[in-house]
Amino acid sequence: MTEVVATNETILVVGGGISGMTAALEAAETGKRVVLVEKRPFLGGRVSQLYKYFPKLCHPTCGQEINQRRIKMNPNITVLTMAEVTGLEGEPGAYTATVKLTPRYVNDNCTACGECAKVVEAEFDNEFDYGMSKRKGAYLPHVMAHPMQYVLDPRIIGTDDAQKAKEACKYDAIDLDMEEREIQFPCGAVIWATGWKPYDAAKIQPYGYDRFENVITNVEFERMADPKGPTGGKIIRPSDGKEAKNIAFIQCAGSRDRNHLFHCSRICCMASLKQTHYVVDAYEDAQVTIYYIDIRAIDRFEDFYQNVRAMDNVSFVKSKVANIITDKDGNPICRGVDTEGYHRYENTHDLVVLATGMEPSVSKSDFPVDIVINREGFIEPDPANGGVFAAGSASDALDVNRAVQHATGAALKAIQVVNRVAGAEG
Amino acid sequence: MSDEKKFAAFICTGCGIGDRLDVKQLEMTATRDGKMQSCQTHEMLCSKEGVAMIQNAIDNDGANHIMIAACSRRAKVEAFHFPTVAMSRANLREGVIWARPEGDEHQETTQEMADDYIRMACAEVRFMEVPEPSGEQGEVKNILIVGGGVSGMTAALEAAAAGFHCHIVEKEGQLGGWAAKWHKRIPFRAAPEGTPNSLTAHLPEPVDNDVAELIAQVEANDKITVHLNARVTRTSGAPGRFSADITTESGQTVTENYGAIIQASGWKPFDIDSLPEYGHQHPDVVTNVELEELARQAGDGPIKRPSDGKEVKSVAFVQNAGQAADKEGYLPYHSGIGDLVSIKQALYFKAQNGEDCDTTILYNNLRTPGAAGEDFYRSGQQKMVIFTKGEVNEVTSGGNGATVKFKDKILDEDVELAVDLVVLDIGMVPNSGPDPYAANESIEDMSDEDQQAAKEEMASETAVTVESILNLDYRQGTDLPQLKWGFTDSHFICFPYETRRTGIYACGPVRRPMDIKQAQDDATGAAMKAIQAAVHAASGEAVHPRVGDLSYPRFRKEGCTQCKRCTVECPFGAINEDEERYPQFNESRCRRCGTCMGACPVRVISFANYSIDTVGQQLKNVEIPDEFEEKPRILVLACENDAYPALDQAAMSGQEISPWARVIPVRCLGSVSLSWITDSMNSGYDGVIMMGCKRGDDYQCHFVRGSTMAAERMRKVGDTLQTLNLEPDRVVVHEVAITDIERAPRLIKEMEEVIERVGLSPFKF
Amino acid sequence: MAKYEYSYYPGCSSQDGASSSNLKRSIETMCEELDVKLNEIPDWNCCSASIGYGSGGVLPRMSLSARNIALSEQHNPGQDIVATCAACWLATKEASERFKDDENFFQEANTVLAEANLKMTNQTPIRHMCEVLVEDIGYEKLAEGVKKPLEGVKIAGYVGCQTNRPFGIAGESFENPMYLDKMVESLGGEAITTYEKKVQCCGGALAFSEPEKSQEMIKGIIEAAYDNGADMIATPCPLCQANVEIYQDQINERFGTKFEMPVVYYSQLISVAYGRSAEDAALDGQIIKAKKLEDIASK
Amino acid sequence: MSDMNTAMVEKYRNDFLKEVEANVEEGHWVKMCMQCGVCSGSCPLGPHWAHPPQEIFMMIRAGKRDEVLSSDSMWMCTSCYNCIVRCPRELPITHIMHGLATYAKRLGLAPKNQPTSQFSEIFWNNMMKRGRVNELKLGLSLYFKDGFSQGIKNALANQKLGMNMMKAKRMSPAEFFGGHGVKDISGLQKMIKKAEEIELAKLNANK
Repeated sequence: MTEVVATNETILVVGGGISGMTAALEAAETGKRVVLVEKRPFLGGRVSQLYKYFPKLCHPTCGQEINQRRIKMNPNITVLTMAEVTGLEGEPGAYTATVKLTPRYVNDNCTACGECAKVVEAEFDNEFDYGMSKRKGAYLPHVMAHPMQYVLDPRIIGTDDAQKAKEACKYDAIDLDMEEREIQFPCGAVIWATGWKPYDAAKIQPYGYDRFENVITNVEFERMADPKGPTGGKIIRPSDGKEAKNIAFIQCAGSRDRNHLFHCSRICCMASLKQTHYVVDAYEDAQVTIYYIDIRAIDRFEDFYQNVRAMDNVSFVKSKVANIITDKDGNPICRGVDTEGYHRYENTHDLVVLATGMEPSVSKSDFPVDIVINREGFIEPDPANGGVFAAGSASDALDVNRAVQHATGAALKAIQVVNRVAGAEG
Repeated sequence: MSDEKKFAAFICTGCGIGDRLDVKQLEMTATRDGKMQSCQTHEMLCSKEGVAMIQNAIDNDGANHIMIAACSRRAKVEAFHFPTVAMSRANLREGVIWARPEGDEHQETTQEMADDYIRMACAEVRFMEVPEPSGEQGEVKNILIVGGGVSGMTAALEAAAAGFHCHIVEKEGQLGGWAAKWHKRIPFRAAPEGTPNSLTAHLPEPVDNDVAELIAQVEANDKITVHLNARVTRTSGAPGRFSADITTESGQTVTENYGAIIQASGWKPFDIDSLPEYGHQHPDVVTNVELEELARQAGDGPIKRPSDGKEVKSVAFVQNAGQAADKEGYLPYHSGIGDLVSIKQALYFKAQNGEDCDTTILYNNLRTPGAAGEDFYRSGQQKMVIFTKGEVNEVTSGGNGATVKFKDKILDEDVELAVDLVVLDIGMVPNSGPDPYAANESIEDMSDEDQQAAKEEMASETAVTVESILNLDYRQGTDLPQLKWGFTDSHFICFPYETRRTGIYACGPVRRPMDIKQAQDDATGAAMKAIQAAVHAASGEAVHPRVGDLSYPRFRKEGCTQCKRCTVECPFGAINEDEERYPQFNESRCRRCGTCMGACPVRVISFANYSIDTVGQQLKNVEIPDEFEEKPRILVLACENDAYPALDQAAMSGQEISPWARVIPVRCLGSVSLSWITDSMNSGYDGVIMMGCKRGDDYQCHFVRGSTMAAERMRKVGDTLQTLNLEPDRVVVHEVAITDIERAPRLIKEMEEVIERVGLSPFKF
Repeated sequence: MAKYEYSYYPGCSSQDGASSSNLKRSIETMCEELDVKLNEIPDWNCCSASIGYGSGGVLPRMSLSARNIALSEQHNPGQDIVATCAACWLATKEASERFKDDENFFQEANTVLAEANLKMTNQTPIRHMCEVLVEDIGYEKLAEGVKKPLEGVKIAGYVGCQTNRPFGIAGESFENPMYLDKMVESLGGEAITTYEKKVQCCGGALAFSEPEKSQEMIKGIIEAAYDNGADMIATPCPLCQANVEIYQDQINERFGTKFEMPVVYYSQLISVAYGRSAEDAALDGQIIKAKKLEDIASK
Repeated sequence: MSDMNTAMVEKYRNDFLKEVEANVEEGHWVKMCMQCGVCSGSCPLGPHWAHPPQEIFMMIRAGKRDEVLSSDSMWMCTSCYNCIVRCPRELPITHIMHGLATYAKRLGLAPKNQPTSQFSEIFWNNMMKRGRVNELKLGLSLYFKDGFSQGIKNALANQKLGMNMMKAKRMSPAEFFGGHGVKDISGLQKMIKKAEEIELAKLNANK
């Protein structure tokens, strides 16, 4: 297990998504020591599960590759995966962090050769594909994962599978005796980059995500479009594998809604416009309907919206869909009223994609330290937060570009604190 | 380090390499063909023991050039980290055994592949040197900030708080920019934790303008020097040694050195007078910028209409006036914050003119994003601001007040609304200097004569209309290149501070339209990057994306023909020409992509660890079987950031890669020298594939134009092939994304088919 | 002493000779079996349901509920008010919530009550009988007392509107409440959990004033039950029961359908499953006989 | 209150919105509507509304006083509460619709012969007589609301239904003579009178 060498001049970055990686890298590349703590077994966060970015329609893995290379090459950064910050005490310039390390059951000897996965039989829902595919009980989270090391699912520990995996490993990389442990180390400033999670679509009961197979979320759709995803990049309906050509996007699914999230999640409009490209690129005879309250293509993204709007096979309906029902063939039917001039509709689609919003992934009660948040649970910049600075989507619903911008600024805020420590000590 | 090169090879036999390949043969290849002075194997080279073995060879045997044959150069980077020596890596795992099926029938070709990769890596390292910093720059903890608005001031305060000195250059007579003129500002924060959803809940309201406080902080900060009524009249040098002339209106000039530069030159309001349908010519039709002035003049009292001074009792806000439309004379984008501004201003009226002042906002798509935005929308509604989706056709006036003609999209009817005052939500236009590439890019498709004419016309136009902000004395123009519509934003989503002029970062509304909150966040990020650029320049390291790279371009002066291709093609405008018209590389401006190397027709440009030879010798050291063996050879030059990882991942996910392919990662396709192509053709390769990033408007090349340059250069390769009597199909350039895991191997397969069709190369000797 | 005791608000339609008198009869049987004692609020009055608004303003309407609350406080102190009619429950609960939210309004209501020498503190929880079953008794307990499981009876649980919205039962979803299905399963019956019209409006009071429009919706409710293979529809709401059951003749005439779908109350299901007679379960109150239940009752 | 009817209402001014706030149950919420249309799409009788709720809210804000108050739309509300639970802005739409109906009827602007409006009135009067609803009389009043001959026709049309109900003991002819009621009917009636007085006083104060 990685040794953590840290002092009061060290910056702790909590969360290894794109914001956390950025903050860690910007600080480390300016010569600061950084400990980067990530809960999942790999870095990259939600961005690694995206197929393309708006508005360029380029691939997030491209930037991921660069960032991972930067991390691999930078000796200033210590990465702890499967780790969670459970305690933070002290004051700016002199904190003590407590980090819980969950066993991976695989050590740094792992060469990612994959022999363990071949022999393990147990299969589980693949969280990387939001449960739309299965993975083995010994698995590489995804093909770009960093660290490039396998993980043993705790559910196989104590079973024959675990033993088989251990025996298959030629490099003594599997350690079934690993236990959860807690470590403590000092740090001078903390960057809180715990990001977001998709709002639980099952809670949006009128849309029947929990009842209808052909109602999925935008994050699931993103996996579906990815050639490395559960359907090999084919846009099909979960119920019967039929090509999904007539697709509805429902905006503000959970956002701008007192029943769910008060806030506007900012990115969902652009995400649906982007995903519309996936559909029209996949099928010549595609039909896309976007149901919206306001299309929030912010500032320079307006032309991206106008381009989609100009497509013959895409229609926009200013309406929050009232509810979804299904017909005998499992086709979802969106019901509602086009508010521009009051036209009722009952439109049958092959597939409905809910543009579910973003909520902070850490709730107030789970913060190890007092922190100022707003009604939505996002961290507000406040002097009361001391040497703890939010970065990225922990501070608001942000797109990747804005999140990275914000994280870069957060790195400087943390550097200012540790520079004061260095000044005082030096 | 001693001058003598001492070569050592290390071969890993783990991960199946030892099972699948004849390791003895590999060792022999390394020592005999690869001329390595020693060769050691280890069953797990990345283990502590394996790494110790290598370290021992370096420390005790004096090995200073090492070749590691194991997994991909992308794997086990932390383990194989030997910064003091030159190192090459032969990719036997992802590149060979994982890319090829098992079985006797494949054994021969698989072993050949592995042997070739060993030869290639040995050849590469033989021609490599350990890069060392040039020492051309020192540590300069001084930052130049152009623009004294909120963005510039924030950048200065944040950089100062990290220990850097800052000079702010402001063209006006006072700090603060537009924001200082606002009556109040949009709230930054959403409703606090615990706020109930009730009609009377306290939601965010317009906040008192606090720019004056910011100005006071700047003025009180002893690390910040402010130059008012001043402009930057000349900027030269490079990160770590920028020199700028700051000239005041009175003509006095001071010159100072800077480590890095921040351009926070802000924005200007769109000229709505150019669109008479909005009726701005009438006194009671004002822009949202002008309304701020009216509101300030009123103090906390009622806002009066300009025509006759009557207290305003009804206001209509026309959203997106002249914005977000594909119409002649309109801005194709919108400010993104106009709806928040109008809510703020409607609330001025509710507060100052009384609750019975009616305010109607005619929006298109109401854009109040995020948590604070949506709460502010609710806040406006609570105070009875009326919102409707309306398409405004015309604003007219008969003198006092004005009438808005619009279509109410909800009620589906045409309306004429008479009000005391109409406020136009106008767009934000970036305050950029002239785009160094504007002329070239838009006229690329024209004929040569038209191009010349267009260039001249544009030159004369830009000369009168756009003033330079930075006055860079760069070979490629005076200012930062622009992305779209005059904004000097980064092209990359993951890297918002990517800049095409190293060490110079834009922030605030010159990048994209934004409000005070965003501008302050952005300025903080830009300050971070500026500080980092200064730090990197001091240590001689490259900045993003090849962070930490100490190599830099050098050239053999005696061979240089002064053709200027390098100075013209450098995507970062790094290269100037000196008085004798030789290239001046300014390495801290350089991003180490090698485009200059690829551009140079006489092959005089090189990097310590990346040169014509480090690649050229690799391809020459591949064994080319004679034609009777019927084993073609396909050279693949793959961009190390996208295509190479795609091939790696293809192997990892079980895809086969052609046994005829020999893949060489390159920094960028822009660095590919034509000589490599002709050399490979002459050596008997049957095909060459270049895999680079997407080009065009949505280019994905991290060195901006490298991929484009390669494609352009290769267009001319056809002629060369023809003189050699070779089919042009033998050399292709593909755009390959990192996600092309299935496609990348398929492209190689397609080349196999081409070779099958046109036959093997006649140049096999 | 009974295990559970509540202040009972039966409502106008449950009275003898009124349209859901069978609800009250079966509720009483069910409560006997479950050891629930119901103390009727003395001299209770109409809640004005959801249709009184044409003539009654907010305060007059809510005052009606205030009187019932006040009477309950006075005569059945400390007992939760339990209603069996959706409209009664909704109107009373809504009034109670409104009094809580708006102190001024609460004072006004007490001023009004003073006219009849009454006053209320408005501390009494207003509950639906289904909440009592789900929260106080529980499905497990409910299953324990079953003597004659409703084996093989396919039941479409029709929750309707006002038992479900805006308050709902036991935190269940407004769109897909499951408690009726769970009750049916506890009783050994076969719940049609996919019954898609379970929360479809039957027209409510508009069944009287807008019969054509309402009957179209009722038709959908019955049709879906047939499509799902239901033997009968079960509901907690007296107005739903009446609207869905009694107009089937007229619907058949209007639309050429051949509906003959029994519509029963959950309380009838429980009474039968607990071994009581068809009469005790008030099955004689059915216009369309619930044959399968009668058969079980007579076994 | 007839002077209210002649009030001059300008377009997109807050006059009518304020009038609604002051006089209509839960009227304060109208301004919070964000025109998403969920209420309109959720209404089971939606197809029969000339102006669905969200449009009515927009009309109120646009100052379309007469069109709103004389509309029969609000009378289409079945009180199913779908709109309330789905509204992303928590507008108590059912109540606002009831409130608008009440207000329109008070002002005499509600459409004449609107069946639900008439039924509502009949219901209230029926209930106020004895404090509990007399279903038999309620049914009969409804049948005969448009005169004797229409009433006979209606009664005949529903004859079978009535017989069925009687057979099932769910309708009693005895109800015609007296029937159920509260004992303290005078107390109840005094209460309602008081409530009406308080409400009217408030409305007059708003004028």
